[in-house]
Amino acid sequence: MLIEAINIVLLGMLVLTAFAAVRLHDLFAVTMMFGIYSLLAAVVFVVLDAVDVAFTEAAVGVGISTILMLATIGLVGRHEQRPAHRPLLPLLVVAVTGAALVYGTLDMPFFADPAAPVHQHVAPYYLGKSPEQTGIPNVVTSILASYRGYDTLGELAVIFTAGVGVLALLGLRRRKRPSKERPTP
Amino acid sequence: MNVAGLYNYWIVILLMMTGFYVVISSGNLVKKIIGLNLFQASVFILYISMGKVVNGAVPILREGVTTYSNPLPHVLILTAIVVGVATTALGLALVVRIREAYGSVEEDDIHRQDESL
Amino acid sequence: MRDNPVLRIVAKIIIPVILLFALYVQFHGDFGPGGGFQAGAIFAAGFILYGLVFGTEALRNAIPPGLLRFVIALGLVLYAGVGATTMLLGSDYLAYGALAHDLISGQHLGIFLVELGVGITVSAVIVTIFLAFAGRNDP
Amino acid sequence: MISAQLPALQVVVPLLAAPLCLVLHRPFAAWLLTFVVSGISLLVSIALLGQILEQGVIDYTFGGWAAPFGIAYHIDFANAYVLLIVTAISTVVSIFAKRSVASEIEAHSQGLFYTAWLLCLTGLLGITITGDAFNLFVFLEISSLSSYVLIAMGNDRKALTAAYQYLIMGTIGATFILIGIGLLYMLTGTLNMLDMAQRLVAVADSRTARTGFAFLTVGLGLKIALFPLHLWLPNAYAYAPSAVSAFLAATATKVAVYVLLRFMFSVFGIDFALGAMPLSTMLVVLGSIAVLSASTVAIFQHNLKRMLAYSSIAQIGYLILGVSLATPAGLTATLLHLFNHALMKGALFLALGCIAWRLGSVRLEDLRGLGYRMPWTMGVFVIGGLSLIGLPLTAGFISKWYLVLATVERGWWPVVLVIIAGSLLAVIYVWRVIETAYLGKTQEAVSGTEAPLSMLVPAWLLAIANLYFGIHTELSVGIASQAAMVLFGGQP
Repeated sequence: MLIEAINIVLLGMLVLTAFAAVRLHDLFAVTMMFGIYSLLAAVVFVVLDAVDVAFTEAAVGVGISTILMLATIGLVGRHEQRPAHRPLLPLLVVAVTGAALVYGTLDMPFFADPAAPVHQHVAPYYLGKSPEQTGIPNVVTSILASYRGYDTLGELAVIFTAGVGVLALLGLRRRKRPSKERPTP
Repeated sequence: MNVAGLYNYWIVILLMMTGFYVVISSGNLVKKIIGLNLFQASVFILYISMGKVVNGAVPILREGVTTYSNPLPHVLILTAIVVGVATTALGLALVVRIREAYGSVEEDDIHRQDESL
Repeated sequence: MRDNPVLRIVAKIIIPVILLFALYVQFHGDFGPGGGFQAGAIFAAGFILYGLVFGTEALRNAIPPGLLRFVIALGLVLYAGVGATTMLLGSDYLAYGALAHDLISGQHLGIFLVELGVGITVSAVIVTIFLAFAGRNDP
Repeated sequence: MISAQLPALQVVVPLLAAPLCLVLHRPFAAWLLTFVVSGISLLVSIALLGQILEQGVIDYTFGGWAAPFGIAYHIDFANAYVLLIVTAISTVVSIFAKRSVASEIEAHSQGLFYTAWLLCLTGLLGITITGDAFNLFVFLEISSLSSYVLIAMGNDRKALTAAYQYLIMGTIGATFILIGIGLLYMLTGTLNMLDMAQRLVAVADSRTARTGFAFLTVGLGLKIALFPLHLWLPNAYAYAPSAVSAFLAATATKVAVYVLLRFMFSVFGIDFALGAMPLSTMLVVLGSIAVLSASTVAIFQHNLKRMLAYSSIAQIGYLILGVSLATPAGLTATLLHLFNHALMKGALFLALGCIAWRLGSVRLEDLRGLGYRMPWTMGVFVIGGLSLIGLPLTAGFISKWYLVLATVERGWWPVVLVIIAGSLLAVIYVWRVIETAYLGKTQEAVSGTEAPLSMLVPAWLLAIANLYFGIHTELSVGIASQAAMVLFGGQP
């Protein structure tokens, strides 16, 4: 099937990009890899019929996050120190976590299976009732803003928290001199 | 066992673990945050994968289409993407402050400075 | 970058287009992809472009900090306020049906208002984050 | 009409107050708003508990959409009880915060500080009250992000690295929880926790369900600071502003423990969570190691906030031991300790806050002779310390007593020894402080240097609560055992 073929090519490119991000030590290059990764992920989302998510991932991953990372690198320097030794513990943790997840997939419904439980219970209700209950053809919007509108309020509160946090940490005023934190007593 | 039905998930797991590895193995505070973003973006792919229906269409209702992909994972991931970028902004703001306070963004350097005091 | 006249003129033309596109995305989310969050991000991009071309100081002077805090708060208050209104009208929190005579127009009004709330706060927060990071850049 | 809307008001009032607080910006106005809103939330949670006593569980739906399609709140004894703990602590500590924060945080940042406080309160209440798995994740992130901000506002530069470390570990935890919820959603097609529990019965014996449970447990373990996932906690509590240490130590990990219990007992069911999985054994081992190792490390700390932070990790060990027993008695002990530990750690951190306000330091060697210079403050510390050890007539004794009884009931004698050893270690680290404060030589003779009343009164409120609930146990034990019954009954 064409979709599956496109999907596997995209996923393969994602793997390459992610591995490159691991191997590189120039943070500028790592950030670029992340930008490419987000863009590829956005394409995967389009292939998987999630256009709203693709739009957002493109705006956030390729746009906001990447710009923030570049701004930070501009302030803190772009070179990562190479670790003195090969970290074995992280490798072990990742291997165990990954094995647990693969174990979990063994009883999973197959990819894109229309009979999977996910597509049975709540989702058909939204697809069937959204026009008469909300009058909105984009079901993603009707769930986001109405059926699960309270989650979106929470999401807005998270964004608000980030704004408050950045104001508290960095402030808006132009910095006169380097701030001197009190050293540890 | 039908491998063909699950390969998608396995590649996504590989992606997730790559991001997770960057978070826990890197000593650079910026790279850790980038790793966190890779990890989360891969989890988003997992969610969106589970929403796909074979021959399904974009869940914007229109005449003549009967099979749509599941919109609920899309909604959840829209929320999760926003939560992720909020965390990134806060984390990077902290990194900037740490750099100003310690003159470094390497975990080892910072650790050494805290120890020597 | 700030002295390049071509860049300045192009920016002056393109910024209104960006802001207009943001409004389109904001109000078209019912039918196509898009909505408050994406619109807010695009709207903020217009301001950030202004800051990049004309200098962050110009942007900073254009928006006083108190106003920025007010706008950040405004969107969240609008969203949470819609819920409080439906509650006062005797329905559940965020039950938009209470906002109008029939369910559908209530839903339309409610979704319009909360998406607007999302757009306002998101754009203001992104501009804030940009200014905060840019403010650390000056030696 | 208002009474029907209480579940929404519980979360929405602080949520709406946060943006107002940001606009008010002025320190006093922001503080007053935080205090008043905490107080209102406390009244709401008391009213909710009253409603549940009268008419049983409360269901509330958002947006007018029925349960599995919209987001629903489902409130029973267990979460009403945790709501009460969170709001009560926020109210008491916010009184204390006024002077303490004024001395530790610059005036132009205080408005932001209280905004973050209100958001943290919103998040904690939202996690506790919700009946929807994804809604839980969203509010978890509100509380997490705001607590990173609160911790980073401590005035030592180590506060920044502590907040960063917490951000990384906390986000890994949240992402694990997101994976766990995703796997459960995959199996059941629903996000409503009640609905999920019913649909999970048919598919519980699958590898996907087990993996989902494992990811939820590890993710929540990070949030709980369950040994060995506790590494973020000591520095976070040690370098946060005093009021934040008290607030978070008494509420944040408690809420995470509650969520773990909710998933274990109400969503997966006791048989799956502790029967089919080797989790019970793992929890006993981890809980025991937490009690013994963290208590030992606490003895060697010179920064007293760090000492209390390690003590918190040990106390989390007790909570987990109670869960691992998998009996109603064990669960009662855990829930009781949830409440009592909030009281004792609240009191102790507030006492340290008073000391920090006066001395600008909470290092052990600076406390010499403080028992005579700040008798009221040290009084609170002594009562809190005795409660931490678990001496009779204090709240700490009651929870240890119930825990030991529950352990004996299962016949797990080695665990009884662990509990006793933990208490003896607590005697050592508490005694070090008391010895220094009362028997140490004072360098200079200063008199009349007590902390202001607005800080002493809330500290004493919590100290007296420690004594009150050590003697009158009907209320605390009553609600805790009711909540344990609800969880154990398998009906959320």
